[in-house]
Amino acid sequence: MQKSFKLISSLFVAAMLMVSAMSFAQDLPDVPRNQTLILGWDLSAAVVGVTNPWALPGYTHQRGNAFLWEPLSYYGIFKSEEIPWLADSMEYTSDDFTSMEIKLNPMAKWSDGVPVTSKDVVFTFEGQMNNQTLPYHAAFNQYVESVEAVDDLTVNVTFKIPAPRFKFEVLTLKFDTGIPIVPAHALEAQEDVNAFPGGLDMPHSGPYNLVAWDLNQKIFDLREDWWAVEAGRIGVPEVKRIVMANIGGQQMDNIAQRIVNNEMDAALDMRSSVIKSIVEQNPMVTTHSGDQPPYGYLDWWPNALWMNTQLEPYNDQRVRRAMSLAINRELLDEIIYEGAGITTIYPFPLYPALQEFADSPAVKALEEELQPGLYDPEQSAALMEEAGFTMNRDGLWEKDGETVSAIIQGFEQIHSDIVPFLVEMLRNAGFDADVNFGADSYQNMADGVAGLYMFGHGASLIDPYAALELYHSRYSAQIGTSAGNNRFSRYANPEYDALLDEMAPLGADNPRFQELAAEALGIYWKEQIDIPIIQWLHRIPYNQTYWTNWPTADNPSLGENGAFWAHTGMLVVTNLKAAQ
Amino acid sequence: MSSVTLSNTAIRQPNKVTLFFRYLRRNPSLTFGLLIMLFLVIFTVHGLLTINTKDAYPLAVRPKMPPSFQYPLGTDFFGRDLYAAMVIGMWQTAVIGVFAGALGTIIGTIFGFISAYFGGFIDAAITSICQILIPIPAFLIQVIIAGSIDKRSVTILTMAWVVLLLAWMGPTLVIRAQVLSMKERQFVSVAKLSGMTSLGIIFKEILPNLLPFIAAAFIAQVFQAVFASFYLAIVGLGPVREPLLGNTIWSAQTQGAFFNGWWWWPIGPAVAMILILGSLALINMGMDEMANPRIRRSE
Amino acid sequence: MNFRLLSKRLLFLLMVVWAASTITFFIPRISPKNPVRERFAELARTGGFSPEDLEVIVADYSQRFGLDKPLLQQYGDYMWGILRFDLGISLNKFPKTVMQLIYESLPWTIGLVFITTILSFILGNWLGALAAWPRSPDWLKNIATSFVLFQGVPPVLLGILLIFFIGFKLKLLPLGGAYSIGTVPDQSIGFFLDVLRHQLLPGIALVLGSVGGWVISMRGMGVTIQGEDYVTFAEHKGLGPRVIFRDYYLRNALLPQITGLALALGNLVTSAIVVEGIFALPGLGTMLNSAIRSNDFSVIYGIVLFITIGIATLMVIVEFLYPLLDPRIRHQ
Amino acid sequence: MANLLEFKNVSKIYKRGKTETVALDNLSLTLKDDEPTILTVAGESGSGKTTLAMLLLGFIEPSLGQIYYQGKDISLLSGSERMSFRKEVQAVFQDPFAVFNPFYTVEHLLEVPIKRFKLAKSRAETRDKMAEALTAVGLQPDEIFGRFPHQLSGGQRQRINIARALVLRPKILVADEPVSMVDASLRANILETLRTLQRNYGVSIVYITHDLTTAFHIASSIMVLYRGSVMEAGGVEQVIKYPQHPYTQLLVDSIPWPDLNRRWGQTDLEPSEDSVIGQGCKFYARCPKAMEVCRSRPPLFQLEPYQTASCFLYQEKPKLESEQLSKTLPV
Repeated sequence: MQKSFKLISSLFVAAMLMVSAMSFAQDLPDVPRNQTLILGWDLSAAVVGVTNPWALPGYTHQRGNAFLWEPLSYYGIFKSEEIPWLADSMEYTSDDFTSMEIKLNPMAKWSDGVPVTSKDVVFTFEGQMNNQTLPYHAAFNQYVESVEAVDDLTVNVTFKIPAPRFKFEVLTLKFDTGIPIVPAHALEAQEDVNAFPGGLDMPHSGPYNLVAWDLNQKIFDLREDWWAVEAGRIGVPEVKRIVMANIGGQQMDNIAQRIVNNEMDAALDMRSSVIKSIVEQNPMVTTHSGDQPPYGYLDWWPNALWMNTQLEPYNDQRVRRAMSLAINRELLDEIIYEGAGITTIYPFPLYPALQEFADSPAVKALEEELQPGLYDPEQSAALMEEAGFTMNRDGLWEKDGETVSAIIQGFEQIHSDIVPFLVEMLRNAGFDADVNFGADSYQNMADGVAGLYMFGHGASLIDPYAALELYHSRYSAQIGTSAGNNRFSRYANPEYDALLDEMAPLGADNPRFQELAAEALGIYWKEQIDIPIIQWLHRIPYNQTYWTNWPTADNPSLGENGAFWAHTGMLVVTNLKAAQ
Repeated sequence: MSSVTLSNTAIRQPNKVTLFFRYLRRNPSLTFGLLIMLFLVIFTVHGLLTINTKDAYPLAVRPKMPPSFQYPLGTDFFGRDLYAAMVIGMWQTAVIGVFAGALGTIIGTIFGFISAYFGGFIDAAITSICQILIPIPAFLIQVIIAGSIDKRSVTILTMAWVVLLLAWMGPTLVIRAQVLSMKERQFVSVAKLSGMTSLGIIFKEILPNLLPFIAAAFIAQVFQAVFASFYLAIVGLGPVREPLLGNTIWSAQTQGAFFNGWWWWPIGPAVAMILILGSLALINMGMDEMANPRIRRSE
Repeated sequence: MNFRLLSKRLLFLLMVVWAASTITFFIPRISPKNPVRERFAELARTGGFSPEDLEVIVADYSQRFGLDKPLLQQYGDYMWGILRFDLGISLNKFPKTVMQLIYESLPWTIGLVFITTILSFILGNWLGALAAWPRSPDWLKNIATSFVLFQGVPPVLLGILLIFFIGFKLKLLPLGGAYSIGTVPDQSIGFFLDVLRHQLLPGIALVLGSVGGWVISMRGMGVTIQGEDYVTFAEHKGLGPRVIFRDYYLRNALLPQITGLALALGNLVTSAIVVEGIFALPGLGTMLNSAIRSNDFSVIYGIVLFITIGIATLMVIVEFLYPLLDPRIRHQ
Repeated sequence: MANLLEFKNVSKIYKRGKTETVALDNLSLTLKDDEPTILTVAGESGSGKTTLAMLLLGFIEPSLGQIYYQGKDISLLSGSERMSFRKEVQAVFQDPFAVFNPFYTVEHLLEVPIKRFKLAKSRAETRDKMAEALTAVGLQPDEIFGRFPHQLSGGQRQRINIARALVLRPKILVADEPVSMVDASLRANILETLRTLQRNYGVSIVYITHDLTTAFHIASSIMVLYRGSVMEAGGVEQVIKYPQHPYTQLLVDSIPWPDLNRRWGQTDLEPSEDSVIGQGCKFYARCPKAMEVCRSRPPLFQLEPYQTASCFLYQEKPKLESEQLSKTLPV
């Protein structure tokens, strides 16, 4: 037996040597716990060592890279304010939104000391225009005529067509959209910018350096020479070190337990069933809404039951409407969300500006008339009969011997609480519903091979255009080709297109824009292009044992959303105050 | 003369049922395993006759209720009666286990016989295929297969098929080895002399003697199949809506059942899973003793 | 050592690799999915690709990954790559190669799986031997036998319970992770113990779940050995029960068990894949799990293949080690 | 006078890799239809006697030569001919336990041939036939029916075994060491049963044994095999009382005769120096009387009308073609 113990210990030592021989080559300074921020996030699904924003498809801003990269501007959604960053200003220079002038902050510089200049902005923009792998290639291609560096700090952009939303949608970082500025001098040297991982040493403008990583954690240390402090954009960050710890694969249940045990200062957003217990079990943990429901803030991602309107029987408005009538939103609010009004009838999140739009008399009148949130099984059944369906012996609607294939494609991690209810509601109304949480569910949505998907509408933030534009017929691609970004309806309606085309060049404060938007929303409801179900809430637990000043309803900070993994995560982290 | 016959009858062995019970007394693990299995069968059959199938699916009853007289195992977050869910889940788990186990054993037995009886090239081919496939972890291949199937059509039976695909090599090798040793036994030669055909010898002479081995292989296969179905459910590759035991345990976990104090949610299906697998393991051990006369002797 | 046998075994190894890689290559290609499109479609969730662009990009990357070539040529390239230990590039984690990913996660899996296999081997065989040993007291036999029931407890389930009760309620051991958050890995004893502490709960879950199998087979083996003449002879020689147990009984019964070691490793890997996830251990299992969930096909094939080769190699090694342990067997 | 069974220059060679083992070497043998006899095939293990039995039963095919049954090559029998060959050439094996399928009660052994060869029309008739056969071998049917093999004694089992052969009314019975695993007290009984079979039912018996005493008691002729070749053959009295071949002498000398004056194992057998010889006498290596000439293969020499030996000690005697071997075997 002694022999075997020797064997075990030597094996163990061998394994240990392999572990430590990894990327922790250099010694790191000790940073005390009260200056360290610990964030729980899934690293297992990410390329943890990739820092180059153009390394695609491996790069993501969500696993801490947002601490490295900065935009021209951020947007504070809860204050409806632009937060100028690398750019001091970014203004349209013509009334028809066809040209723009960008003025950079003269203090801005990369981590290797090289200043951030208009050359970098031009490089970033032209890269997007020429490199089709980059995610905003399509937008640049559609709108941008040319980019020109006037001097070191000034860039002029000329648009092909009026682009009133280009500044906000593309050049401003908020939530998960927008582009950061990349260092021309670092990327120019690369033969293939898409295959260059970046690594620890890539020059960047953000406040932290990635100093070490393995699959268990990523460590970011504060850079003492961050330009933004000197430039007066922000105070000296108190968080000296960020440790992003891997919770990939762990269940919500276990992650909640780790937060209650003070292992982490914050983690991913929780399902509503769990967040309440976390707050109850550890009084130091708070949320966006403190210890009160709904425990979270409104994300930009209202979830709908998308339908592929090119596919039988979802091409029939009556079937779509019948399905909507089968959904009991009140019951969902009551069972899943403890009575908090989370369900929605809108395809966009009700942020201040959008709430205003929703409350406008024109929209209110439409809502009264069309009753988009109505639950009425009898009316649903009547519509199905009208559409030529008959109830079969299993209590399911049937036409030509086929039941309605209503398998909801969804994501287990975020939909495991609500989709089972939707399935059952649809089944109770006679639709042959089931659920697919498989790894293929997203492709089924994107390719349009399935009829029904549960997914978000990340689009509109300050005006309804982006959300309504999702249903423009230019995305009504043939089934089997990718529908692209959140455009799964494949809906086509010339009348609707005309409204949207007219809206496109108009600013949101134009009254005609508001009028057209209400009309388009009316078509959306009447045609039941999809079935809006719930607002999306981020219920992020914030542990105040070591860190306070989290962005909450009472403390909106710069107005950024509270997700440390979003593009604005850097603002969340740099505004934290040490509790001890 | 008649008295002699009488006394002979008297010393004759008691009937098979009595023998079986006597044997059980000497083999506690088999007895214990069979008792648990019997209990599970009665529980499931009784349940299937009394529950309303609809109660095993969401929105059927008031959610999040602890066990009570009305809901003996409580209800879950989704408003499923956990008793009904467990009954249906055990039934579905049994279907997968028995289907995959039985087919795997049958295929294995057939291949084992073919391989051992005909020998030569066929034998070499079958055994090397088995030996090559065995080091490939079945679960990983099942994951690949299950991931490649269009999940819109995944049902309990598809899941059973997926489990089955790599479940036949074990029995094949076991049965082959046994047939090879049986084939050399003299009663096979005698049967040949008595005019039996090859098929007759396989089915009437060799097969009956392999029954304990086949039964043991079957039990082992069912065990593997139940386990595999559980794991596939956990990695999200099963029929999600169905209240399979694995699905119920997993959905409890994703909704934070323990953490939220809904302890009754995962406990029922977990205990059921443990009882099913545990009883199979015990029966397997008991079968081992039955098939291995040397172990039997020592009891 | 015999070269013919060696080459035979190497051929076997090659056949296993061939079979595993062929299965992993062809099965996913039967389904109509295009992994590249899936990956980009998913990426498009946060970005702004237009549908037309997406198709162009998909075509471009399909070419980069060689997916536009005829199937047989792809198969040939794939096989040639395997021979050069090149398992391809990860789709999800581009530009990382699959081998890099495996190298990053392998140590954690080796640490966990090897140690638990060996621990459960020792514990299971010890208990199995005691269960069969006629002189061991009844209570000991019963305890040993009751471990068989643990076979019915899936390690994942056990893991969940251990996390909740030992980790969360009693706060005795960490709830997850490979080492304490924020620790910088080095080669100190402190770090070593920290890792050990984190491996304890998943280790227990895996050991308890797999120990029963060894108990069953060892018990069977032990009873068989008891009937052997040399054991009886040793008893008649008047050797003490301890000596007989250790030198005659355990040693002889243990030998055949060793052949099962490599295969048991395969079963344990299955459990480990799921258990690693529960405990957020960044090993091969977690890597595989995330690959499954993100349709990262090349990583899935790569890991499956890697594990298979590992197990097959171990089987061959065990076969060659066997005669060293058992003097009765000599390869001719 | 038709030949019931004829071996014509039969050899059986087993190949394993590059090594060839000659299990039976050019044997010719004839059994006559109308002269039921008991022929002993004697020899130590590896002498080829079991191979001979397997060939005879048609379980294996000869590598060289042919085996004829009632004038027909048994490898070319038609369906019905095969059935009658199967029925008429039977065997009793050595291990009286192994022949029983442990799954069934003992009557299964008798039932199967009756059914397969359609010897009875009804269940009752089947049972009668079984009872008759059991009685014929001296068993009480009532004591036997419904028992499992392990519940019977070795002698009982072996007699059931013989009864099985009897049911079929075979013409040839291969008895492969039928008494070697039976208690000594029962041996005589079983041998007697065999002899009765031969006399009363006209069955030719090929009695395979390594034990010359039992052979002496029941057989009329004997054939001594060594490593696949015939060493000596002839009338059983002649060969055992006056063995001529050194190997036979060795065998006979090893018999523990119940005669106190006779020393047991007297002959000293020192192996000669050349232990391997390819073409020569197979016994050369162990033969105390080995000569230079023995390096070539000795033919059979006719010593007496009913005795022949394959040994150069008798090279002045007339040669006997191997095909003529049966002539020296008395009926």
